[in-house]
Amino acid sequence: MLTNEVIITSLFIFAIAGFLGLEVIRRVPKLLHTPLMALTNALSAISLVGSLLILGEAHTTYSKIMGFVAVVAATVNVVGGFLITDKMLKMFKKREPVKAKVEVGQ
Amino acid sequence: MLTNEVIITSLFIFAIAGFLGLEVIRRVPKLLHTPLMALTNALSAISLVGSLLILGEAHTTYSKIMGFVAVVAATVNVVGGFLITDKMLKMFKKREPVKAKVEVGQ
Amino acid sequence: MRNDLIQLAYLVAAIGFGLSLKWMSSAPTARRGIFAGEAAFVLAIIATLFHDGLTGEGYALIAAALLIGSAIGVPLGLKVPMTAMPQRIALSHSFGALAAGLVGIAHYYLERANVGKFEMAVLGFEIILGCLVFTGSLMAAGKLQEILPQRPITFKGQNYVNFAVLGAAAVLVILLVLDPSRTALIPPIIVLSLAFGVFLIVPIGGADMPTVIALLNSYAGISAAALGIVLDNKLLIVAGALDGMSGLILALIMCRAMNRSFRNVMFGAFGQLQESAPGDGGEVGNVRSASFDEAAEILKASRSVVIVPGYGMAVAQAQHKVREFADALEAEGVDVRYAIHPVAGRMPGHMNVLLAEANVPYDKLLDMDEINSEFPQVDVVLVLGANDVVNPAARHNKSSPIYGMPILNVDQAACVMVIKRSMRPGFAGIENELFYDPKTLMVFGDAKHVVGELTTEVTGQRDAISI
Amino acid sequence: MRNDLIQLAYLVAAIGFGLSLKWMSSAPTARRGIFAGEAAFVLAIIATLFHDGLTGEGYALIAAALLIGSAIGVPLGLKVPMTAMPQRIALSHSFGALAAGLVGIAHYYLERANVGKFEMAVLGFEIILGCLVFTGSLMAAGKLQEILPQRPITFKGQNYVNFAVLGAAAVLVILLVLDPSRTALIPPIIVLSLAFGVFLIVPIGGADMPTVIALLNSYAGISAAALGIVLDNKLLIVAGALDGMSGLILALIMCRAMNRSFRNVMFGAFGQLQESAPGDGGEVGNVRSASFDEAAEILKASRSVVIVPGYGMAVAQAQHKVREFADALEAEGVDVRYAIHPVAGRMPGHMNVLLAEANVPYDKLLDMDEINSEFPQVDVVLVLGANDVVNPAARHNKSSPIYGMPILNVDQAACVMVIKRSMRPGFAGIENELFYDPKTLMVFGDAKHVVGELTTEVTGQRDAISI
Ligand SMILES: NC(=O)c1ccc[n+]([C@@H]2O[C@H](COP(=O)([O-])OP(=O)(O)OC[C@H]3O[C@@H](n4cnc5c(N)ncnc54)[C@H](OP(=O)(O)O)[C@@H]3O)[C@@H](O)[C@H]2O)c1
Ligand SMILES: NC(=O)c1ccc[n+]([C@@H]2O[C@H](COP(=O)([O-])OP(=O)(O)OC[C@H]3O[C@@H](n4cnc5c(N)ncnc54)[C@H](OP(=O)(O)O)[C@@H]3O)[C@@H](O)[C@H]2O)c1
Repeated sequence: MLTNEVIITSLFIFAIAGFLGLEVIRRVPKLLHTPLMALTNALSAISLVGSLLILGEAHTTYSKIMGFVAVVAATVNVVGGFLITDKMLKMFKKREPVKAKVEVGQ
Repeated sequence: MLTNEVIITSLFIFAIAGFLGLEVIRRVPKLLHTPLMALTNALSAISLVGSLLILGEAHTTYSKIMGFVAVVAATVNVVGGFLITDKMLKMFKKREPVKAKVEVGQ
Repeated sequence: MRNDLIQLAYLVAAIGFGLSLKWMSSAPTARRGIFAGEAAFVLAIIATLFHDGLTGEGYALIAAALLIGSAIGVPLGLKVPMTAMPQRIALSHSFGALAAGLVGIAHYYLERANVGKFEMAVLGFEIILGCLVFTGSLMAAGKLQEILPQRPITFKGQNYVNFAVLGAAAVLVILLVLDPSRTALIPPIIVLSLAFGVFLIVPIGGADMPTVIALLNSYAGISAAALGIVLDNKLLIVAGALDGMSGLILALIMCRAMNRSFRNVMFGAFGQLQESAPGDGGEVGNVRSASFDEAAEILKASRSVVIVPGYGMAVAQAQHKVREFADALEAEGVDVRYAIHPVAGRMPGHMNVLLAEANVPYDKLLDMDEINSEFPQVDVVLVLGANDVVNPAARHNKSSPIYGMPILNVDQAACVMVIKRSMRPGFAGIENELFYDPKTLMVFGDAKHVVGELTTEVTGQRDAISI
Repeated sequence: MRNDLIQLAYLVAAIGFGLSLKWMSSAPTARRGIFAGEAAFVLAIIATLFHDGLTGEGYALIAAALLIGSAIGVPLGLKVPMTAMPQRIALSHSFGALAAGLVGIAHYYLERANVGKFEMAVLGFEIILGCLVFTGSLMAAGKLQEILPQRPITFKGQNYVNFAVLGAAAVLVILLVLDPSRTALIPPIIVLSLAFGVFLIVPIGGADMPTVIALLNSYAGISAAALGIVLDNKLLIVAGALDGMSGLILALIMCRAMNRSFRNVMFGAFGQLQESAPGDGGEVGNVRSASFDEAAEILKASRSVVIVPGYGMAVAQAQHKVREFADALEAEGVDVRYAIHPVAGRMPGHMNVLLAEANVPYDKLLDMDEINSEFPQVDVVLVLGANDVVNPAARHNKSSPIYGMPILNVDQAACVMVIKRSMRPGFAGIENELFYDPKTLMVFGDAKHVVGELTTEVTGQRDAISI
């Protein structure tokens, strides 16, 4: 059971990280929005960390089954997501470094 | 005594907040660097929060003296700092809203 | 001590995720961003494997699951044509959401004995989100892949039904919060949430799917963060928060660029066949159309050409042909540039990715804001499978569904050439008066085919001259 | 429960500080930024007062201390001329650092019985930082106010002495970490740190103080964050981290704009009288100088004038006169703009603040990058108490201490007029060949006086004509 203090600490981290996300994402130019979607798709598979724990602790048969499916699914997401992003971005690198056209997104 | 867990949580918050600071401050245009210095000067007096606790708990004579000086000093910093910033920025507001000339600092 | 090191590794990984997104803010650093993200992910996985309490059996299962997952993930990621990106992202997304939902459910079953009230509320929220993103993403992928009908399916009172389903799930979660031992409530919560994910997407048109995917991405991030709160895992919280923000901002940007509200996207059933929309039968009315050699002649004779690609170019996969065609024109001394509307195609940056795939240098791709003032100086605008993004009705027709959306002012150029297959409307399902403009020439046909023919005409004519 | 609410209030305050800095990124939102910062501070104070364990006596003492602090802080903040900003900031800073140091010390004495090793290390670090920022800021304020000698004071082996002092303090902290009950070590740590703060600033020239203040600000932030770790107070950590980053970035920006390294600023003893620097005696050599009426005539006859303000304008407090003068010229139909070098004056944005004080609208203030390409089209550049920032040696003289610093290319204008009191050099202590350029006219005198005279000439002549 979580103490209130732990929960509030979590909220602190959530709030500051969300703020950071806002600031960072706002600067991504339109040019890169599709790769960004692919990248964050890969990052959203971070629940893999939780899945690994559930599966690794192998408490009950149920938890093993659910953990197994979860790890497989999350791995598909992270592997697929990064490969898609990588593939997309490779295309942006073909030319000699042209002037970095960074416009402030919105 | 702090547990390792609490310390690592603190480091987490420090790192994410520092990252946020980096992203936010980088966008401040040169025009506003002096007011920014004044503002962060005021914010750095946040140790007032710690001073208030030391003084308010009034444990020993020593702690009372140190806490008293600390609260006075921190209050000078925060009050002075905000007034200076405010005074500076008032000057930037005299005109009708001209086109927001936000250049990315460096 | 070991746990401390794991936590420090998570800290490094969290910073890595932040840097990864930060480096996405410019093309030259974007690949570095991916590497940072990948490295952070690997670090997070390795650190997790060092946790106390993992059993030998557990490690064996983990190894098997990671292998199977990679075996599915690699082809999913590698063998994907650029045009199928949106649905692949949606599909990959549904997998991640499935994992998030399952972890939440498993955690409940394992810990239900000592779960606090707030914890239970967060956990319930997390399970609902995970399940609805799972089915929602599957539906979105199905619509985009055209396995499911693209058109929004609506019926009267639909929104009420949807909210009733979501409301029922929420009520059950509240009952669980009041007494976390009510295990029997979990299955109905799951079913209701899965159903809600389906119902949510049913009334949304296939073309609105990218916005929906961004939004589902945001939900997935928030569910990861919620999971992090429940598991007291700070890395999950940070990654989830970054992700949640990212999806939200992208969805907002897309909505704003289309001049529509969130509500309209989610509940507006946009993209339905509009009863009153004329000209969607494909009959060719009062328009001037040109043959391939006429069009090629005009293009060759001009000094500056601006190509406006749209969804049609993506459908026809014409980007490589376009590149060849532009090369041919440039060999004739014509200045060729591209005007990219922010919502051209079906994803933000869709055209950029496709043209980059075809090696068009990205300094030739001009944003709407950059190019719009220059159209009066342009000789020929070549509208290639674009429709709504050049529809002048957005400027003046208050009753048009796209009224207020900023468009490319191609009608200010000396001549406009439109390549599409018919007179059928685009995503918004509305007539485009640009096609009836006296200075517009229609060149009918599939984008890839037409551009190929034009290239032959341009280079062929040059050969003829050089004989 | 009460503690939870306090923590939630801290969370809101932390977000407030973040927003405060975020809103400083554009002039229209900057004041909102201040309000956010103030509101967050008030919230933090109020929440702190609700902590368990505060006694009645404690509240009385707090009330008294807050009152006294405000009574000192208000005049410090309000009665300050714009030119004295840097030293006021430094002074205010030293107070904050004093508080941080004292809290750390008091916490040690109260908790020494059960302080962990890591905690002790952080605490020792915090005390060192607090003390050195305290004396360092006082020294910086003294140098800027010219109570202390502005020139850097150096002696052989100085850096070794300084590091020995710091090293000794660090060793004592390590001893404390090994056994936190060694109370006797605290006073020497304090004394050594205070001494180090003094020694650190002694060899730095008065004009480098702004960079030093930014750096000290960064240290103060880090010490607040360290205090937050020790007290397990997340608000302190967030505010300290934001502050630490801010100071660091500002110091880096200043260094970069001067084309110098951190090391050079801290240990380079910059601004010493250079032996070889000629022409610092004030003798007027091979230069053309002009009288006020000659200068006014030229200015009036020109179509476009660019004013380049520098430190001299700040010293002379000439900004209001400059505004009047510009108004007078504009009444004559002359186009007047201002070119702001990033390190003109003695603080980043120094000139912006002064000219804003005199109501010059900020869209008339042009950045170096904006104006530099335009100088060839400018009729007259009026260099007003600036020197180094227009010194062409930075472009071509590799041996010059300012070589490589980007400068305003005023020598490309048709005519350059320089207002200063003598031929003495500026901050960098070097000769300026611009003054010997045939197209340069020197107008000697105090900036405020000269500009006042020029205004009279300009308006006076107009009166004469209108008679
Ligand atoms: N980019 C985003 O993020 C995003 C997200 C959601 C929604 N949207 C919406 O999507 C729309 C995008 O506008 P758009 O101008 O790019 O596309 P559009 O308005 O959907 O028009 C595409 C046109 O391409 C033609 N086409 C289809 N297949 C073709 C082929 N094989 N060869 C040649 N032409 C073909 C179609 O006409 P024919 O059938 O006659 O050939 C159609 O009129 C906007 O309304 C926008 O709001 C965009
Ligand atoms: N802005 C920052 O953040 C910052 C920070 C640290 C260092 N710095 C350094 O400061 C320098 C700034 O350059 P700058 O061109 O603004 O100033 P400067 O090079 O220091 O020159 C100022 C000139 O103003 C003249 N002056 C002084 N009092 C005057 C008065 N009452 N009336 C008229 N003239 C007067 C002086 O000549 P007379 O004595 O002949 O009158 C002097 O040559 C740069 O070297 C920069 O690196 C700037």
